[in-house]
Amino acid sequence: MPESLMMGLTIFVLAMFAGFEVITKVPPTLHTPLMSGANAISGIAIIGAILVAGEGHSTLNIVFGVVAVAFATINVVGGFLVTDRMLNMFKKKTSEK
Amino acid sequence: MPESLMMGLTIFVLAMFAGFEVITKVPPTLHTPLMSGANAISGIAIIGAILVAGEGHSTLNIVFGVVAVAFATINVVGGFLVTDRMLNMFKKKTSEK
Amino acid sequence: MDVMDGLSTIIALSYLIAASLFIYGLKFMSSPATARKGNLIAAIGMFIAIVVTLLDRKIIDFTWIAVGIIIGSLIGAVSARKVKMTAMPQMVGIFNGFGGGASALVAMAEFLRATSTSEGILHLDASISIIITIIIGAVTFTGSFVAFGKLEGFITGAPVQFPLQKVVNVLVILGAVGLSVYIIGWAPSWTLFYVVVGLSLLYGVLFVIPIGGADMPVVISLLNSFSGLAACAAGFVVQNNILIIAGSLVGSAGLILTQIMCKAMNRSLTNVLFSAFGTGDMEAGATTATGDKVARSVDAEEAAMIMGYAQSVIIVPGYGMAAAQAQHAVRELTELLQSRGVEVKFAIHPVAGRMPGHMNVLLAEAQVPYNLLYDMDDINPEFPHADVALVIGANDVINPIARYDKSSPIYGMPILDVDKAKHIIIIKRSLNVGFAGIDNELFYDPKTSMFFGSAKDKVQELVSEVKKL
Amino acid sequence: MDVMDGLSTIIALSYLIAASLFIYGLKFMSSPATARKGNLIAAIGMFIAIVVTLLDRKIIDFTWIAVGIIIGSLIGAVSARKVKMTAMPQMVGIFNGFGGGASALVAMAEFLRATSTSEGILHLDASISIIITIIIGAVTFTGSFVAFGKLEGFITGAPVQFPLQKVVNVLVILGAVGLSVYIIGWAPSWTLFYVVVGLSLLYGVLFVIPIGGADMPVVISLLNSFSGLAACAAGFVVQNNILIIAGSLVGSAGLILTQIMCKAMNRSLTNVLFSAFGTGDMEAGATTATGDKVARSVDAEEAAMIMGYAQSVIIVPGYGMAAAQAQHAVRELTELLQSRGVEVKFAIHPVAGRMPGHMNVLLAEAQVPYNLLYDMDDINPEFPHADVALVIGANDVINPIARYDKSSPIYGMPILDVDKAKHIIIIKRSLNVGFAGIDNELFYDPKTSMFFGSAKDKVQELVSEVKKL
Ligand SMILES: NC(=O)c1ccc[n+]([C@@H]2O[C@H](COP(=O)([O-])OP(=O)(O)OC[C@H]3O[C@@H](n4cnc5c(N)ncnc54)[C@H](OP(=O)(O)O)[C@@H]3O)[C@@H](O)[C@H]2O)c1
Ligand SMILES: NC(=O)c1ccc[n+]([C@@H]2O[C@H](COP(=O)([O-])OP(=O)(O)OC[C@H]3O[C@@H](n4cnc5c(N)ncnc54)[C@H](OP(=O)(O)O)[C@@H]3O)[C@@H](O)[C@H]2O)c1
Repeated sequence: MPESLMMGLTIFVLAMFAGFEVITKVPPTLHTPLMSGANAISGIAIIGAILVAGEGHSTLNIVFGVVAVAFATINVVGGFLVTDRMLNMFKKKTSEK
Repeated sequence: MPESLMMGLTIFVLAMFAGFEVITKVPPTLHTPLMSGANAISGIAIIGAILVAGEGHSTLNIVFGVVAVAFATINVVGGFLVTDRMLNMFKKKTSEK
Repeated sequence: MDVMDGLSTIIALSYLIAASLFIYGLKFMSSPATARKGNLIAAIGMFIAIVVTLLDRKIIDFTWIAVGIIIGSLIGAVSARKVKMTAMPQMVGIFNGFGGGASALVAMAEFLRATSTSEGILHLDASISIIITIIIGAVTFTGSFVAFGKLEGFITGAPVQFPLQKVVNVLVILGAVGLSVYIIGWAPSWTLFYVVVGLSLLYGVLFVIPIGGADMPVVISLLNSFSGLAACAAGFVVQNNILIIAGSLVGSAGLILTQIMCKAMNRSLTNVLFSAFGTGDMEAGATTATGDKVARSVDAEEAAMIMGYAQSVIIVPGYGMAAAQAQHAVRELTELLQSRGVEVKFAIHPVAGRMPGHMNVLLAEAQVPYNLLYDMDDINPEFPHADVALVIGANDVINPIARYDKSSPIYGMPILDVDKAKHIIIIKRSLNVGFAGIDNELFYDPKTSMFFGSAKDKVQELVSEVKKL
Repeated sequence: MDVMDGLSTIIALSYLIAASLFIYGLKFMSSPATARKGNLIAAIGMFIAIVVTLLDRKIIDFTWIAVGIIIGSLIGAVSARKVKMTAMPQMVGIFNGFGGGASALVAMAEFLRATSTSEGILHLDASISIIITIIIGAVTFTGSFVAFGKLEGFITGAPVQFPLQKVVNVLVILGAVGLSVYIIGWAPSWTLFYVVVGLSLLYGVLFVIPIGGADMPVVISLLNSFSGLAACAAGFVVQNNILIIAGSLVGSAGLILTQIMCKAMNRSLTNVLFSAFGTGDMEAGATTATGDKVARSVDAEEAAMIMGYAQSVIIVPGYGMAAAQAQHAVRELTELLQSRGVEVKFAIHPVAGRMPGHMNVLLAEAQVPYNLLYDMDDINPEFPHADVALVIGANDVINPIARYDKSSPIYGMPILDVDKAKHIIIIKRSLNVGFAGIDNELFYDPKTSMFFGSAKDKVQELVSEVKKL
């Protein structure tokens, strides 16, 4: 097995543990914002997409890359904004009372 | 920075997060066993010690290695046994009532 | 020992910081007071990750990157701003689909590059990661679109079924996997590769259409988990830890939420996915109560009287409140009752509505203070002491049949103990069934008064009647 | 791309499994019902890690490994079996010291190997890791021995102070760090290297001796964290992930526990470490209460009467119960009272005794059911309803001065609301002070009856008197 794969696996396992532990602490009230916040984070594929679009190996590659960047950006920008909108409603509550 | 160091750092950060999350969930009742259980795990240095003692690069190295193995083993064996002894007392309670 | 140069070190360290910010962001999400900050922290993490990626020296042209980012930002920002709060599940669903699609495209580009530059030779682990990313990503992509369509009503919410459906589904996914093995092991052919992509996209559709519209939230949460796993797999493809870490976080978040929803409905995931259960609310109400059972109905005046002179009222919101957008009226009613000295609490069932935390989001939107909101376990002991339980468009989550009838589809689902309250007032349009499609004996309980009509109108009527008291 | 062969792959995967087992083990530790299993799971993880390490082809001779393991196992097993439950803190402390010592030795061996094989050339990151491991490991080693000595009474429990102490301490650690920088940057000399080791060992002693015996549990927990960090640093030295992961877990566990203890005592870590606060219980009791305040004392018969006819008794155990080993007698008393229909609960203050969870361990040893044990926050609201609060060798944790006197060393420490109970019976040997060295007004409260004597005797007397009722 390539060492890099082993490292990736190790990181994967640890991140899964950290994720599980952190997320089981989120109360039901916040499950919808959590879902959409996590969703925004899954747009991290944008990192890969940027490299693909920027390295410009071939036209097809660039096409894949641009579409991937656009898709991932929708996910990231839309996801964080929508989550913020939802949570903003929660927040008004705290300051009000 | 060597890549291996970077990987090590990444793993360190993730493991710290996982550790913090898992351990903040342990109730005060179990803090003493937790302390001693964690202590046993810190004997993991035995892995390094075994390699040092077994590779036999020089006499001094072997001396360091053997002492390290013995020290780490005390920590591991003593730690897990003592924790088990403590927790055994807790367990009797559950089955009793 | 591979040593990274200064720039790569900075990039790698920044990625690690970004990953930590994601984890911190999720940690902050565990309290309503800090959740918004948590989201911001995660967004900052993402921003850092994107900016340092742009520093990468492998990038030779920024034009296309800019084009992609601008288009994506516009679409993302506009839709996030325009979407109505009730349409949240489908919005999350579709964003999700784009994320999965992006991961799949990255893997495709990587396959393209690898096969064209190194003369068709790909390392085994790289090609496995690529194929996994593509299959998961493509399924997420089309699956999310179908889920979106179902919830928006573009596609029927009812389970779409056809003969031999399960056989076809299995064949499609087996075909994709089989061809993948062939591609990886023997022939990295582009034609076959496209077939795999096509089959995966098809499977995404086939996977979601037989599931009822009402089960879509579970599906969306599962697809959310998938999009995380796709990003994670893409991380193995491009050998980037931050994709692996962020992807795993999302993957575990999605799995946990899916599990929580299934548990709260007392159904297994397999049951949700494969049993064509949710009939879609649009066509709910086939069974109307008949027979010798009689439901007593009240008018606004009487209902207002019962509540206005009560000492304590527990409001139980359900899907009907969401459907009728009655939350603002409910807030008004709450304030009015409170000003009369009535103690008002909300009982929030974990699966009331159609997504986890649905009621909380709506009530928060209407500015109901969240300290009035109680989880099921906390509020259940209080029902026996409550003068009135006001049920607004909830049905399954208060159905006592879940406690004893083993043959009922909701048997074993924990419910709100509404039946223990001294009076029960239920606002809904008819005696029709809810999501689970079963009759509710509570409607015929002598303590129950049915207050028929759409939730928003009825609550508004209550408000004006209580004012007159 | 570095590819690992089959054996290395198996070893690496096994390490990952072992690391996961450590995490699972700690997770299982979060409930008394599964904690023992958790410890077993962690032990299995360790076993797997050790076994696969023995497969490593770099090992050419197993003799010395076997010698080390056998000696270590014997010492470890025998001491684990022999130690008394009250001596737990020092036992954990000393095991800990061995762990830190092992890490330091591994790093030393690695330095030796590197300097002898590659002609004195060490990579920067390797040498930094080595030095960090050695410093942390050596401090842990000697620090733990001093802590052990203090608790066992070999070394005076009182803070050992001498002129210019802080200056000396700072010089020693700065010397170690400064020489390290020199070694890393300029001359990997063996002599200097030994000086660094020596200074670190010395610092471990200097660091712990000025701290009072009673603060040792905090120190031990901190050293526990250190031993984890040392193992973690050793992981960077030998480039082994499992050391990094396991070390970080222990490091974070130790930090969290240290923080919890400090918080429960309402003192900062800096205050614990640098202010020579704990005077050591051995010499406690310099101040005896005098003046116009009068404490009322009772005999066993009267105390038994008050308790035997009460409806509810809350028992507050403290260090005195541990010191007198009174827990078995307490269990007997509990059962006796319960058989008379008295409701008995235990109020457990987070820092009662001398280590976190000290009371829980002792009461568990005596087989007191743990559902009778209540945390401070849960039991405090119940004191006003309790007929009797029976305090057994506790003092600081019930001292009301913590609530209002800003000049008191325990000001702000949350306390048990014993003063709210209808009657208070306090078992201790005198009116002497406790760990914090301050007088307790509760002894002179008209509601309070002092029942003087050593905890074990007095509780046994109570038992026989209650039997006679
Ligand atoms: N929350 C989740 O995550 C989630 C996910 C998937 C599935 N589910 C399922 O969804 C269900 C949720 O239970 P629930 O009690 O909230 O809802 P429900 O059982 O689906 O009942 C909703 C009721 O609201 C009434 N209604 C619909 N529109 C209305 C309107 N405009 N005004 C007034 N009433 C209206 C309907 O009766 P009328 O037609 O008579 O008005 C219906 O009986 C559970 O079965 C749960 O398993 C939840
Ligand atoms: N738990 C931890 O993790 C931890 C760590 C470090 C420090 N501490 C500190 O330790 C203190 C714990 O409070 P505490 O109330 O449990 O203990 P305490 O305040 O130290 O008081 C213990 C009392 O027990 C009495 N005692 C001693 N031996 C006895 C015996 N054989 N029989 C009967 N009584 C006996 C002593 O009075 P007589 O001499 O009159 O008998 C003493 O006043 C706190 O100040 C805390 O900050 C705790």
